[in-house]
Amino acid sequence: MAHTATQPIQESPAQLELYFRQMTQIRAFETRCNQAYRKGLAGGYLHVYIGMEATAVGWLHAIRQTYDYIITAYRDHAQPLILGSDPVALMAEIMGRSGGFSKGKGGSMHLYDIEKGFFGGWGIVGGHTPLGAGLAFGSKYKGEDRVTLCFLGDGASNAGVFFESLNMAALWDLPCIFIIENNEFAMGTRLEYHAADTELHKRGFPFGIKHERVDGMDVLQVLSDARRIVDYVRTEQKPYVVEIMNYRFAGHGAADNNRDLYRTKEEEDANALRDPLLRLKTYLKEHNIMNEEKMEAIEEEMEDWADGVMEAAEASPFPNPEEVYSDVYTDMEVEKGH
Amino acid sequence: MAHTATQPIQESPAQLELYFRQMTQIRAFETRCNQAYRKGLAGGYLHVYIGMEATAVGWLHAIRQTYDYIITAYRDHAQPLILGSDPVALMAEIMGRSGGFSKGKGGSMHLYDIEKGFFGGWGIVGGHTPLGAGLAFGSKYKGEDRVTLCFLGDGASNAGVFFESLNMAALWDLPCIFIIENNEFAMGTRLEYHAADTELHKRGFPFGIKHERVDGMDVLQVLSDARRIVDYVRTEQKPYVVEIMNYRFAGHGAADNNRDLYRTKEEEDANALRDPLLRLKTYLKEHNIMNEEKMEAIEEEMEDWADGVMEAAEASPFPNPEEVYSDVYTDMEVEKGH
Amino acid sequence: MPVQEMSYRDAIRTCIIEEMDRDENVFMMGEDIGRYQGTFRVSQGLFDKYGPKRIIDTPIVEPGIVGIATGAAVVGLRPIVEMMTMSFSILALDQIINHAAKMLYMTGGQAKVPLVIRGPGGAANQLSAQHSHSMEGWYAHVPGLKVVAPATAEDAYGMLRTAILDDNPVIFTENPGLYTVKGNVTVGENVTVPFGKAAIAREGTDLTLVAYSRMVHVSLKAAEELEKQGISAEVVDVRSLLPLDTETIFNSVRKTHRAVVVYEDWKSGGFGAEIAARIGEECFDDLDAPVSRVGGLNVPMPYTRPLELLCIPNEEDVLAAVNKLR
Amino acid sequence: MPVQEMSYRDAIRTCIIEEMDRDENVFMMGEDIGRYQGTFRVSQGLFDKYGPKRIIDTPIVEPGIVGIATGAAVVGLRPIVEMMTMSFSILALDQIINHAAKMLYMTGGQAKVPLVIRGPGGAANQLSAQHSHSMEGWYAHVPGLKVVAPATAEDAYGMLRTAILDDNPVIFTENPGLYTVKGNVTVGENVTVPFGKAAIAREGTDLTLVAYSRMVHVSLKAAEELEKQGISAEVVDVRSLLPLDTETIFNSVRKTHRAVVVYEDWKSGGFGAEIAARIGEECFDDLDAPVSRVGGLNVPMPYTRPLELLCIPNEEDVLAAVNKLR
Ligand SMILES: Cc1ncc(C[n+]2csc(CCOP(=O)(O)OP(=O)(O)O)c2C)c(N)n1
Ligand SMILES: Cc1ncc(C[n+]2csc(CCOP(=O)(O)OP(=O)(O)O)c2C)c(N)n1
Ligand SMILES: [Mg+2]
Ligand SMILES: [Mg+2]
Repeated sequence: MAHTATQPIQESPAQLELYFRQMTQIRAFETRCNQAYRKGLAGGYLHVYIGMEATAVGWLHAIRQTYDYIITAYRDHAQPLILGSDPVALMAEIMGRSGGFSKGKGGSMHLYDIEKGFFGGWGIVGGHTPLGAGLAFGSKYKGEDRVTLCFLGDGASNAGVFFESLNMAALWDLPCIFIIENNEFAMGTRLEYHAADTELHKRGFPFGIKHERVDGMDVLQVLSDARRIVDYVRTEQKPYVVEIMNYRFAGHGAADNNRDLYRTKEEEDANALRDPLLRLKTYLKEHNIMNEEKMEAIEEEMEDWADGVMEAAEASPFPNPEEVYSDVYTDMEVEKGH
Repeated sequence: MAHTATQPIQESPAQLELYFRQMTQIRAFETRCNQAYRKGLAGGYLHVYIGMEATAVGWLHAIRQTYDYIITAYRDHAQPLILGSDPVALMAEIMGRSGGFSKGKGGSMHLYDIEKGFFGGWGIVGGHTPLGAGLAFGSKYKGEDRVTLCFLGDGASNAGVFFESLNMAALWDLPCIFIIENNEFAMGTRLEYHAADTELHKRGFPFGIKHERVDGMDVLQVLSDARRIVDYVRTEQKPYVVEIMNYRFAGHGAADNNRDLYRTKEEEDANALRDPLLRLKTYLKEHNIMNEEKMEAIEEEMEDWADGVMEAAEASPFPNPEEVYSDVYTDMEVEKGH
Repeated sequence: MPVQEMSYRDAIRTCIIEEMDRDENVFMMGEDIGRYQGTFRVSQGLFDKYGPKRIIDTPIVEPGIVGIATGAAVVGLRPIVEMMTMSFSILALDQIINHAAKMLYMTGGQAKVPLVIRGPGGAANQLSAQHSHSMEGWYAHVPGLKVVAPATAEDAYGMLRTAILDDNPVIFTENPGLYTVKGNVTVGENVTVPFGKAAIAREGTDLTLVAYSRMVHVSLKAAEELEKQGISAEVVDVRSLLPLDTETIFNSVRKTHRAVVVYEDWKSGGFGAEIAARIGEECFDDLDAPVSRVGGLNVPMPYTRPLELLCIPNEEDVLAAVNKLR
Repeated sequence: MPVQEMSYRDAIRTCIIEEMDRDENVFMMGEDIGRYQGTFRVSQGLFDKYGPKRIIDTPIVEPGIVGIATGAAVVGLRPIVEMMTMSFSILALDQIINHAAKMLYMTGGQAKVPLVIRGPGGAANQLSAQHSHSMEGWYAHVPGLKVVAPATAEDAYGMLRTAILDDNPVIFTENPGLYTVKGNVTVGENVTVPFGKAAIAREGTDLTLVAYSRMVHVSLKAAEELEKQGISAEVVDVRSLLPLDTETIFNSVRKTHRAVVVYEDWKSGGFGAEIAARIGEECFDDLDAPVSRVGGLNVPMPYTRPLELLCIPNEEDVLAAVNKLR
């Protein structure tokens, strides 16, 4: 399944520490999100990235951050964290507070940090994929050499509009990488019940788009694959379809407490061994880059950090009632009242 | 491009004559349709099948007519003619008369003869493809061994819903043959401007559906391929994607008088040599099955026949005004008036 | 016939089970309805009972699902398509409107489409802008569809049977806030609630509140409050938007001389406008005050609870509208 | 500034050319708009002038096209998407409503979408049920969109510029029957017609006909006929459905005390209902007769010309409605 790295990986200890810190940070943040949900501090649909951290960390370190564009679905907390978006503003958004990136109007599924090139955060499964192609269209039209990363789920990879986007991306040579995060489930529906052929990267084939399946659990492997592909796409200005194999450790969303309906405890335990954090830790230890104590210290630091983020976000007030009417148009009031 | 026939073709002279008669009949009928349009006897959008006759004739002789199901887009005159639908009722429909299959409410784009298993006749490009999968779903659910032929255009093969249909057809093993009629144009847009990879049969690949490109100009080759594929689909109860190469001799629709905007006279002349009727005639002559005189006689017969159809259709009155309100519901009146 | 107390959700499920038992051609398809038992648990237990042939988990492709169901319906099956939420039916509008709804007409009566599309419609709880649509007004605009929005468990039970037995495509919308509402449901194979008949949810003499789906309950609460103020409000539960029982509405207004139409959808251009326009046209001489409307705020649904609550009409909003009438 | 006589179609094309010349970020995409010069020839000559980078022939994938245009708009381009007909925009509703229209709100103001979606809307000539939709009423229901439907070449020219300069998604609908209608268009880079301002297409004192797009012309013809009968009809050309200039409409009704709303869309649930409901609400004391509506028949559009003509409102239908008012 995993593509073999074409070059030996040469990450500096500082870089390796950064990846570890970010993956730990994401996990701590996501754990707090689930807690916030259970406490009633967050509502609606909320989807965490636990188990999938290596995917976003690897890919986002392969691009020119804040220059290149990123778009994803509703499972969208990790990317802006890695980009360095204000974590308090992210958590405040998830809690529906005025200090959030969208003043609390978007919520967990709709995070955006446009200045940093993060375009959300979308709730219609597959619906954001043409937007991703459109971002790439925009940068190409303007003669820039940006690359767009468009993440989508295995479930989303069946959506008609995704295929329409692939065709146009290929037809017009759009520098867009469609990254299908195959975490083996679309909500409670297992891969083989929703996709006739479970090798989802093949969706690139009918359009002559380069496509491959890669591993998403080993951040160093992810990085290596991502760099190679990003280079190709930036240079050739052509699209790419990547299927990256990871696993959703948590339920589909914070409200999904019925994982036993669609998978066994044994399956979960087996996959727990693939944990990207575990894997990176083993690597760091084995290569004497970081010892257990240092790692534990970082983990603790991140726990504290996440607690601080929670607290700061909770301190942000709910938006004023008048906010309900703002941002419908750039230049026009909407009619008020019931 | 053309798939080589797996067996020598052994058609009886009577069968061969039938194919010739039907192809000639279609051409005569379609020529009258274009005339009817120019005379103002037909309106709206009207799309003829001239140049593509071998495709429908070949495929429809490979199935169990009136048992198997057929659905297509708006270029839909040929199939019901081959099935033996009342030609006057077809022409009357095209002329908007009460004697039409839909009492004049459907028109050229929306012909149906449900009793004979012909399900139209649809105007939204690609929109009928899940209906095709649904017909196959229906017969399979009921334990029947019907096969569904779902024709669509090269342009339609980009539509998202087509890919959604393919996935489900494969997921649920629906006995549906998706026949992409690649006539090289979607209205005024040439194949290579609308499809990133012009081998459209590849659309079956990501779903593990058998797929191939076949020739659509030699009716005997079409028959041979169609029989093989229909057999497979009926036996295996699985979908299939066929790309059949033909050419639209006429404009996109009767209103399209600007073929020079998208193709040259030279290209048209070159393709005229591929004319399926010409090809069949040559075959019939070379194999001493029919001589020139007989063929001319049949052609003349069909011209007369078509004139008769035109005349009889024209004699059918327009529907009564009250008809505007019928058939909105099976069991309920609609509110009347402006 | 037995009367059972059950929730709106259970009423729907009970009816589905009875109809699936009665007719083999009835089946259900939708996202996560089978092994996952349905997002809102309407289909709980059905997969175990009927298996994957009749309870079909689909990919997340609303256009394709509706199209396949439509094709299957034309050849004699009677599909019930669950939309995980009606909001997602936006993706399937072409299939619903251009294919399912128009087929009978375009075929001149040759092909009927006995198809039910059902699911939760309207805002739930902080599901944000893309998941909180009220779609029923759009569907009620489309000739060839029937559109119903029952407010009680009894009506949900009886109208779903009517829907499944209907030979035309039916949009059956269930506000997510109603699933736990209980009612005394008369259960039985012949129990149906007809389309095109509004119900008087509460009798009154001074004004008429016209509502459907969850807004019936909001209106009933407002009516209770009004009663305390000495105002007797009649509440008309529209139940069926297409066909629409204007007579019941008009008769009520002719009696009370005042009308407020209450709906959750965006106020401007929602189906309440149609109801209000009709009352204005047909009851002109009977009206002592303008026909007033209470609708959702004209903004995309915000995520944060305080703003979301502002958007969805509540009793206070109805009372405010009533007060303005005087 | 020069005044030129030109058709509605030419007015649109002229404005596109001027805006594409002025701003490199303006470009057009759509089906058959380039090499084929556009099905309705609005884009005639543009491919030769601007080439394939800025006049983009697309596959027949309305959802994908709108999505790509929306993504491009967010990063600073100003796409004009031509829908071959607005009927096909049904397929793109999810992209238009859930993505383009809501983006500003969902991002809390971070991302704007300067996108124009334009094309022929409404019935043409025997295009049958799937190709004859009036979509503008649905769009006018959606917060975040602006929706305009100019009736004259002048307005088409000036409102299209306003649309292209607008930082919000705009639905610009052109009835196919209007393309050959001529007008005297004042041409110039600064010539705009603002949104949210209705026009008095004809002054009158006895009743108000409220219409938009091609129905303005139908109403004007009806008004001429009424004049012969001694009735002075005022015709309000709504022009912009969202924002809606209710003041101009109300002022006219307050003057004439009678209103008929005329629209081509299916009568039930069409945008005319919203206009009628508003007049009923706000002009209650001014009305001498119920607000009446003339809309399209509530049936899928039939192919055959005699039936099709029955469906589309004409002068006679307007006159009949006016006569009923008395
Ligand atoms: C069009 C649409 N249909 C249904 C849903 C409900 N829904 C939300 S997430 C989801 C599963 C998506 O799975 P996948 O694409 O694999 O992403 P993952 O959650 O695994 O990251 C579903 C069915 C939706 N949001 N949009
Ligand atoms: C959704 C949709 N978009 C656009 C159109 C307009 N249109 C009708 S036919 C056509 C070209 C289709 O080409 P193809 O699928 O190759 O079929 P062919 O006409 O060649 O048989 C277009 C663009 C339509 N009918 N439906
Ligand atoms: Mg998944
Ligand atoms: Mg073609």
